[in-house]
Amino acid sequence: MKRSIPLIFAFVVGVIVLLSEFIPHRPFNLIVSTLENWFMIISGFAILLGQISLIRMNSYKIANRLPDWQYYLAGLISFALMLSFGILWGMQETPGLLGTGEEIVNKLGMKPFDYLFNHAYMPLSATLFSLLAFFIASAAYRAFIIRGFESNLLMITAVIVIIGRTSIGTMLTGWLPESLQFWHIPNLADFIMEYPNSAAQRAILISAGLGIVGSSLRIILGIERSYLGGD
Amino acid sequence: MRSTLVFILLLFISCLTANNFTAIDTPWDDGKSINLNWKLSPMTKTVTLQRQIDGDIFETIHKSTEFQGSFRDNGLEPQQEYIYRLQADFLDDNIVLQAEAKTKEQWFYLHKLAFLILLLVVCFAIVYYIQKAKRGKEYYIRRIAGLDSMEEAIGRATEKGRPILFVPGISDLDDIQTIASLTILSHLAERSAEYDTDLFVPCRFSMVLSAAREVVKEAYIKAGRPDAYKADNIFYLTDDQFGFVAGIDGIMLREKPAANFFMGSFYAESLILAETGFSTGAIQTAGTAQAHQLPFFVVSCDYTLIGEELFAASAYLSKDPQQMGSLKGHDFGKLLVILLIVFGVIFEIIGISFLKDFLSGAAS
Amino acid sequence: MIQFMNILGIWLAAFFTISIFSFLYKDNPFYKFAEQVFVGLSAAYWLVYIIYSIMLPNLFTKLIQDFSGNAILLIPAFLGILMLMRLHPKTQWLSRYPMAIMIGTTAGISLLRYMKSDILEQVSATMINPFAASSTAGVIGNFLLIIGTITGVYFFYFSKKQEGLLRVPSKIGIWFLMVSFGATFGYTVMARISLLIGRLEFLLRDWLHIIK
Amino acid sequence: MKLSVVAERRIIFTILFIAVALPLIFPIGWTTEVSEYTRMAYNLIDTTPADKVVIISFDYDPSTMTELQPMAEAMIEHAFMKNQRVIATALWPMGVQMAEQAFTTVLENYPDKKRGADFVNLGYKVGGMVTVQAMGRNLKEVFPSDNQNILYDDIPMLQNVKRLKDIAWISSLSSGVPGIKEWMMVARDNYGVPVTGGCTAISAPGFFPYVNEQRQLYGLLGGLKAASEYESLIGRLGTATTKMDAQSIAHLLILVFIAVGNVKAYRTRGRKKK
Repeated sequence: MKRSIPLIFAFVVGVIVLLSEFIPHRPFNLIVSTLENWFMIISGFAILLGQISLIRMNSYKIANRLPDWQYYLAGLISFALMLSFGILWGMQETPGLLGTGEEIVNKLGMKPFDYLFNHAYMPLSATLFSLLAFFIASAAYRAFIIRGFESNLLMITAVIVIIGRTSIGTMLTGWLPESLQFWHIPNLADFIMEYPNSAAQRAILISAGLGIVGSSLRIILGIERSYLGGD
Repeated sequence: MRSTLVFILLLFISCLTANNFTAIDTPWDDGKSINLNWKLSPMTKTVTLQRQIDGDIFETIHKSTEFQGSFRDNGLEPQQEYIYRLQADFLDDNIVLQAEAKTKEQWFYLHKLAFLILLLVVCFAIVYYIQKAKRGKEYYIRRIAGLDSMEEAIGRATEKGRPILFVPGISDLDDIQTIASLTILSHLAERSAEYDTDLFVPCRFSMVLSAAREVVKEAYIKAGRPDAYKADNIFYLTDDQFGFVAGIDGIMLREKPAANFFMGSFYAESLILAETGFSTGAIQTAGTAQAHQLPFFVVSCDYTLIGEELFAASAYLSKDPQQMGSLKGHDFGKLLVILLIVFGVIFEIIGISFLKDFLSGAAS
Repeated sequence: MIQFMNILGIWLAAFFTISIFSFLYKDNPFYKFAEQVFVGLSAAYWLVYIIYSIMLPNLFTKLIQDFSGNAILLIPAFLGILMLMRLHPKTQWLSRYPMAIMIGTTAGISLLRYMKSDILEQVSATMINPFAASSTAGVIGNFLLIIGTITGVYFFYFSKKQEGLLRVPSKIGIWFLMVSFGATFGYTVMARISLLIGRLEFLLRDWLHIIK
Repeated sequence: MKLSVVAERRIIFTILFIAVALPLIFPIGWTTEVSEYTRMAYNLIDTTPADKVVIISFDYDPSTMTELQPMAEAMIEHAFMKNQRVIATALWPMGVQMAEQAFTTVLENYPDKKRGADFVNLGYKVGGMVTVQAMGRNLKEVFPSDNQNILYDDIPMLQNVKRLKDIAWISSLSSGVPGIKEWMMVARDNYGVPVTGGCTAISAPGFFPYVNEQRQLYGLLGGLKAASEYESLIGRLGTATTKMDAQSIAHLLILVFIAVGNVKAYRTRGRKKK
């Protein structure tokens, strides 16, 4: 029971989606659009799930004074702050429980939620990703070493593209005559991107696509059921 | 005889010059559009198409300056009569023509035929091979380079008395890569139980956590070492992507595992993990079908399972008939794809584009 | 007041930016603090957005305005609540019903879309007449495209021993993959540097006013 | 001189930091060439007639706005130049804010463009591909109202827009999943609406196969360079152009790192042989 009914659900839903792709006649369209609408609502709840487990995890760490609990407290406070700002006064043009909070907007210049977003969330998220610039530099430094044929291929294309995607490439080989334009580095980089790169990406897409088709099919047919988790 | 011919000719000419306006239900669709075609005298200046709303009220839906053309009126209701009016201004005159049609829903989108055929062929192949595998047919899977490292990595960890780290990606159980990753974990856990080496598995989602514990526990039992199984070595970190990565970084710096395995779905964090792992001197094996992240793993890990190799590895290690059969089915699909491309290219070169048109018919 | 809050905001942003950068030297309390604040803020941000852009307009507002007309929406709402049952180990199995519906829908749609966009369309896009290009480079490129795609797909062919002659296409396939990885790497350098530029621009312009 | 791995990394990090900062303070003014794919996207927008309704989808968040925001601003400005009407949507929650910021910036130069008549922000919807599919059937179902809570039917520019087919082109500015791929798979492959867009440089190579003869994607803007190319095409002096100098220097520096790394590896190997 605990497993067979969900499997039937997945099967029925999957088959309806498949059929409706090819059948223009009612009621398939209607069923699928209803299904899609439901999907949106259920995933709304599913996202809630992550937030709840985050709160639980943090409170557990704080309550038991696990190492670094102070930081988790800070996390929890920022969560509560942002959430209550959002619920009380809404964001941007959307009003919240207490209306649009014009008084506060007059003082802050924007809603408190947007204030936190612009001055805390945004810089944090952008900076976290920008750390990768440094990691990529150090990875290039230590990994792009002349070794075997295959790794050299990788390194040479990387170098061509790195040069070709900037103004330096334009300057470096801009003097080449019309007949040798192919070897102009930005052109060469575009050529690599357009042909060999596309070919390899296409091969990955096709084979991984087949893998996904296969596993989706197994899920619909109920052969693959590990997503239901252990008992 | 001759008079008949003259008659046909006259009819033909009159057809050419007569003003003609038709409305026909679009074939093979969901009954929400009607095709309007008109052919007027070449003297036409402007053409206005209108649809009846009620009685004498008409709504303009399209304007054109061409004397011959067609227009598809979309967004209609199925199984309804629609009345259309065409107003044409000539140089010195104007006319109004009327046409009507009923929208009909059909039972098949004809332009998707190629799509359907390919879909059925591939799906049947997969199901066929799965069935065959279940009945005991054994399929060969070629050696996958990245897997050889596994023994080496475990051996080295045992030698140094340091643990192994396994990260099952950052997606939930609904991602097929996570499932493939857990199959690989099962194999790894069995070996590490045999060698009596600690195995750490940090998880990002609660469902992945429970599944991973299950898998590892079973593997330890299978290896005959249920006593060595430590549930706490498989733990939940946090749902947040960067929080999760920072947590793993911490483990790598503190515990200094001798071997790191990153298998599953990875995003921007791939490079952070691999670079931090390198700085601790671990042997690193990665595997993902996430094409964007592959270069970073290839560059900074010792071994990488590329794209579908991850799925193949999971079938290879588990010898599970449904996975083996499915993989054989995918291979059939690849062969089909290669053949289609070869034939398609040959046809294109000799100037026959039937195959390509048929396949891409779904796009129009 | 507005002016003060604005300056305060910029200092706040600068503090967080530098805290995160400090991780490059080594893990430290500032980084840990900033990171946890980030985790908290982003979770709250998502939650607030879900409330305002899905839960309210697509579910609750509809139910409040016209309950009987939208009563069918109670089904997904109920399934959504079942989803939350996952939080407790004892009731976890209840979440399988909504999970199954979601995964069934996703599987159906992915099957169709991947089959079409990543297989059918890619195959027909590779069916080109290589000689039709306007330049020699184009002809060479077209050949590379066809050969690369075929050998690349062949590289992923698992159920056959790749020995002798059969090894050749697979070898060529991996070369194409390597070229592609190199190209992607090179391209990514650009992406990551862009982000860094964005942050430095903020520090130098908005915070320190060194540049205009 | 022998440095530890950690010390070596810190040196690399510091140099990179300085190398990116310097050109920002002292701009150089190098120029770039417009690539084929950028021009393709430009042409699609440029040849669409006035008064058509178009969608720009903001499928990114602040972390990638350095690259994608200039594209968004340039595309909105281009559409406004051509008197097209712009619908902003978002498959990422933070995209809504990005859209508002982009409109605010562009409106400074186009003060007569009115919300509701020339542009509208329909806000964020969860669900990715499934949601786009639903938009293909009925936009109003998915977006009962815009982000200011004005009902769909009360928005003048949406009067004749019922589903995706009524849209002249769609541009997805995308930094991951869901994003341009979902739009392409559904809006283009299923409903036949031309889809173009921009993405971060990291994901661009993965999308190039879709810029094919079938025009699954109508061109593609990949990263900051393409953004600066687009800016130069519409004659806008935007932020992307000024940042390209720093980009070029950083690339040069990474090449130097690779060279130094190789010299070092060569020496170590030589020492081992001895």
